[in-house]
Amino acid sequence: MTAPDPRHDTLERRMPRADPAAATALERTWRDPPGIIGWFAAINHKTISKRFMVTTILFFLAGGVLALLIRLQLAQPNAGIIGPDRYNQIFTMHGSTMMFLFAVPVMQAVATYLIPLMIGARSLAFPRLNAYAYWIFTMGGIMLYAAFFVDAGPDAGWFAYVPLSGPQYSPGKRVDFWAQMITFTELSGLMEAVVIITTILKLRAPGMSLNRMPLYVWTMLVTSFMVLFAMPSVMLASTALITDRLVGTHFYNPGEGGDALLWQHLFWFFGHPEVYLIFIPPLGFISSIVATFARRPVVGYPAMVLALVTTAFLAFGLWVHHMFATNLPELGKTFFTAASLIIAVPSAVQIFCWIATLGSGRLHVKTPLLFVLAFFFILVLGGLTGLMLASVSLDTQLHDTFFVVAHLHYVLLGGAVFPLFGAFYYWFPKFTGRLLNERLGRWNFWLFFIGFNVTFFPMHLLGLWGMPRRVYTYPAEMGWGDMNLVASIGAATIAASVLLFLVNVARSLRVGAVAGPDPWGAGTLEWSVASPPPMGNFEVIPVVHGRYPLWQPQPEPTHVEGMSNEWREVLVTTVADAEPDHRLWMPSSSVWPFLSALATTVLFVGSIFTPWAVVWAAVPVAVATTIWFWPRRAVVRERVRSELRP
Amino acid sequence: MNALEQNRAAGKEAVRRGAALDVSGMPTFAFSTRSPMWWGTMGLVAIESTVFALTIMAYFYLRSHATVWPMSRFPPDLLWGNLNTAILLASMWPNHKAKQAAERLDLHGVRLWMTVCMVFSLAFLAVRVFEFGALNTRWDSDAYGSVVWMLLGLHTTHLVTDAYDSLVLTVLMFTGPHEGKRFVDVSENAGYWYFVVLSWLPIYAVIYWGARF
Amino acid sequence: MKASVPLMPMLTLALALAACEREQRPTHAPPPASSIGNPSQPAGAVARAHDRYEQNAYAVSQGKTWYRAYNCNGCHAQGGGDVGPALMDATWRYGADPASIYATIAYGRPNGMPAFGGRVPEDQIWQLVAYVRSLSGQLPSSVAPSRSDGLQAGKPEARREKEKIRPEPPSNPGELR
Amino acid sequence: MNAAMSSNEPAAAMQDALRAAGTQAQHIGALWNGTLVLCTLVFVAIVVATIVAVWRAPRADAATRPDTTSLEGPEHRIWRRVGWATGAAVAGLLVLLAGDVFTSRALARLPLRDAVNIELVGHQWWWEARYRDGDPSHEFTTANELTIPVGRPVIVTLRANDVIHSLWVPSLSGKKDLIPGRTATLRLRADRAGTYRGQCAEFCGLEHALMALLVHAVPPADYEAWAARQRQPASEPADPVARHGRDVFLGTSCVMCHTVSGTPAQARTGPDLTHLASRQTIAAGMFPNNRGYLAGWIGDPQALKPGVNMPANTLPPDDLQALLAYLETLR
Repeated sequence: MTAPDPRHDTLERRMPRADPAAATALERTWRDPPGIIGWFAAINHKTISKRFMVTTILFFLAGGVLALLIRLQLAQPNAGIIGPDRYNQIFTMHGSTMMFLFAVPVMQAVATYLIPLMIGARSLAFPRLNAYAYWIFTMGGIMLYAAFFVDAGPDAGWFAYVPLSGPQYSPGKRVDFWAQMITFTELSGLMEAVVIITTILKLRAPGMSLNRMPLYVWTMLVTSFMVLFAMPSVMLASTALITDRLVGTHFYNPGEGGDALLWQHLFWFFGHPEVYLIFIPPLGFISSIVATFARRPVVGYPAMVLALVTTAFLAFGLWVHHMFATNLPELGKTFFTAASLIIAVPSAVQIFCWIATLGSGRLHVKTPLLFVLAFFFILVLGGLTGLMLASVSLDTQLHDTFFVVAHLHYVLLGGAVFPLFGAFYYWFPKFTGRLLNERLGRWNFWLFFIGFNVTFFPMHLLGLWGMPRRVYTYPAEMGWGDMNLVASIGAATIAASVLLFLVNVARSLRVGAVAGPDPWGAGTLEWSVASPPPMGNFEVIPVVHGRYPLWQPQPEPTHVEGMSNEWREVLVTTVADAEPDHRLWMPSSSVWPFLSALATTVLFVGSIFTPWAVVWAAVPVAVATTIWFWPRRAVVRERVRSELRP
Repeated sequence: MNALEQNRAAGKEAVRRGAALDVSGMPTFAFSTRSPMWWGTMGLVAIESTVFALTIMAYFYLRSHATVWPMSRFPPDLLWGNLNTAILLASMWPNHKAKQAAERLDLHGVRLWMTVCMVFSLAFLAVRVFEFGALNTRWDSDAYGSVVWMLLGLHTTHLVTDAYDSLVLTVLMFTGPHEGKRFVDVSENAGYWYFVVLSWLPIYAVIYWGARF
Repeated sequence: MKASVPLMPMLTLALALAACEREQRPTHAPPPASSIGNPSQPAGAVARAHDRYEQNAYAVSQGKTWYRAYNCNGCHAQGGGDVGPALMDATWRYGADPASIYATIAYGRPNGMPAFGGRVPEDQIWQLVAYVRSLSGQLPSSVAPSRSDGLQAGKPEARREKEKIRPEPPSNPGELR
Repeated sequence: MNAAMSSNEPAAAMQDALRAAGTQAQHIGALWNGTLVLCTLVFVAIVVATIVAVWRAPRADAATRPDTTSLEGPEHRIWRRVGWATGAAVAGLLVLLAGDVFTSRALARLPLRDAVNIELVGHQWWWEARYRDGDPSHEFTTANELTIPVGRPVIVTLRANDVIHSLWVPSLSGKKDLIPGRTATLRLRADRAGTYRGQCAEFCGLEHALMALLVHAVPPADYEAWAARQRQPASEPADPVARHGRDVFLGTSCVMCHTVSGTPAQARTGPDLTHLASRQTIAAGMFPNNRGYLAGWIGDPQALKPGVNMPANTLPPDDLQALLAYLETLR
């Protein structure tokens, strides 16, 4: 336990605290009811977010085990460990789990915890909708894994190209479960995006104008706007696939006017922004971690924000680079080559700004910074292989080979999972009040870094030597055996490192060093409250005067007064300059979001078996959501007494 | 007039008291872009507009591949489509009155106009049933039939959900419990209704006229 | 409430087993027990046909593939009947149960139905039997094949109503159908 | 006649994008080398910059006072450096773009005079090839192995019969998808004689991994001889055992799916076996074409390629041996 840091008490004095009586009243108001029913009725953003994070990490571990099975089967040529049918299910489940059940949701889960704390708000804008989105996500994941355990797991790849995933070549319900899992996760993702956008734009603490928002909050705002316009594409595509399979529509039936490429266009119009949905939030993690551990603000705030916005727009313009091997016109493809190259510029700007920040700062080298530094090695390598894949002619050799498997893991793990681990090490003290062990952290990092490169760098060579993607085995005389063995050993190393992370978490929860409000001496608002934060986050809502409030002098006024402690009240502020606009009561904890999610699950799963499920299951959904909305007479009578009209 | 001026005009603003900003005098609900509900509704509108736009693009994508369009040779009959468009456009009038009444916090006005809106929603839901019959194609006849049914089906889902939302709100306006925030819900529901009506116009053009040119 | 507590896991287990059965890809077909051309089919074969093929979506869809590959549609069209009798209606001259249909395919019938016994392996004949029964809606919609790519020939098998089987007396052999 | 006659283990056919044996693969290989050099330089530059930045910066701890001078005034010196680095990045991207445009143009300019036309149809898990040169009498069909003349361009017309496949012979050219409902063409030319292996590169179901094809690039004279040979129907088996084998072929399930031109077997569900013995491999380029593998494959194909559409055949041993003898006469 480090000696209590003298500087902390100066921090305390500057951030005014409410008197203990008000603090306990606030805690009681924002706390969820106890007991089993209370557990299901919880809507506090931190409770839901912690469950969300744990659920997505469990899916990450499940996806990891599937990856180990894949590497086990591919370690040696002609291995008979896993048959083709089982293997197709395993690699499809690995891809679908990692992309839909882990990568995008975990970023939203972390965001729903951090954003209210970083912008000085006591809650998310629509807490019940946030709870509903979590339950829908979890039930979708459970449905997919239930299908997988009864041998009905999807087996057409994580992007399920038609006609293989169509009604004729995928008999049974396997692809239906996959398409319905898309409906679950996208519905959840879209709702979380609406919650995050509204929270960021309307609930910022007074004084936190747009140019004073932390860069992480900017990344989540940009990501959420991308979600609004990207995810509908895959929802339309998967709905069309389910109607093709169940009621006989012909969207993808070439014989009756449909087209196989319509699926690829719709899927990849979502697919490429999707990988940026996974990549942009970690840019926010890196900005936060680099600023704190370089002991100085990130270089070029406006340049960083503009780079985020540019990346978001360009991400919608390059989906056809996934379809360079099809018979689309060559000139069109060259346009997408150019678009795929240009999108490297905003990312380059951000990387250069971070390097400049590190160079001109004083470095406090701890595990979070190590994970971020790994980004500069792995993501940059992955980005450059991406530029190779951007060229049409090169892509005809590299597309759908193990070169692409290497590229996507370099950008996804290097660009998202490494910074995510860094973020866990950085914000774990804020979530739990205890620091993760530094020595275990270093072991975890180095094992992960070395294991990662040993696993995925050889795959570049395998791709060039002609090994295609998604093969359950390969002949011995192709000479791919050695590199595959090396990759499999690397995969085991990654597994060891993730196990070490779990050990570190389990150990630190019990005996980790007590963190206190600000163990890293960081600059943003979440470090001005206790760890773990009280249920209402801020005993008094702060007034913000700068980008790094804890690092800058705090002029008058310092905080907001006059908010009720008996009601869950938030201060709604204007969009641009966050000036106080009006007070708003947040809804009470309720079981109905959970029950509505249950009813929606019955509707979705039922509609796999009969189209009429959409009709008769809509009734319980309507009933549940109506009760969820319906105000309680007693509560309203209380609130009306202190109501002030605009 | 932005939120600040409105508050200042109404004498309800944050008052500086020493180092603190006292907001106890500020209103507890607000209309239009000042309310988070507006932003939530706009998020929903953005999502659904994207779904509609992509379905329309899929319509023209499939049409560009087809030798004969519509493949079943008969475009939809215009009668029910035109009638429904008229009803939908007309339904914007009671909606607008309900929105104004809500923003005047006039409970009686809201009850009246929301009831009128419900009558309109019954009308266009009924007509919509006939529209499906007049499409002259089945969803499983060919790609044309599939995409036309998907377009009409998606919009119908929005009609049904919006009609049900408005019904729940109307009933709540009669039975109570009443509080100021409910008027914001009426105002936002009207805003969403505008979207459902206005989004019908391009879909109407595509379904009924896309097959005639 | 208490009595139904053990019911729930039993129900989900039963559902899971049904799903398990329906979704398997039995790629390694068991070597056919009876030798080809054995006229009397043991009862066991019928039972085995029912659960191994008629509850497995992959087997029925393979049956659909053979229905086209072995040119059954040459005489029976897509089940509507042409030179050969219709297979999607309720009238069955030689019996509608799996064993009878197996015998029809394996040993042929008068008036033009060839014997495929020696030429089509037994496993594939059982798959054809399952598919032929799905033509008249006998199979549950979750197992029967849905639409196929290519030009549409009537409703997909999964969406056909189940016909009530009426045995049709064989017309006098002399009359040329 | 040519390498196809030997029935030993197929020489490890080349399937390697880095060892080009055709002009198309060569152009792409050149672009690959240039891109690799440029990207490696950029990668090393960024990693070195990061290491130097981290190495040079003084150390600190959580209590160190953060330096917020950058919040007061602009940092021109750092911004200029970032600007220059971004400029260099944009320049690098333009070079890559130029490289791609020139390579694409070179690929498009492959001279197509007197090209060999092959129509390749993708099936679930094997390739059907139809050689066409305009004169219908010259057409012939083969499967899973293409023989092409060295030095002459080849135009492969790609169609799919069921799901999306992708023809990829890395030593000769980039890949192209075979999409149901669409027709694509792939233009390539082999510049060196040899056997080049390709594989389906778009996931197409249970046996996507075992859907390979061989391309034999042979001198033009050998190609003409081979083509003439392929146009002949199957020869009449002289040996009585082979003739019995043919009766077994026509009597049991082989005739239901396979074609042997010159015999009543004309089904097109499975590959064309008229000249099976002239091929080096069986089961879509996966197993050597010798008596042992052929017997194992006919007996129980599911054991070698689970999920394949060929059924198991329980033939009495003498029928099986007769059938194998017959198949070996199908030169």
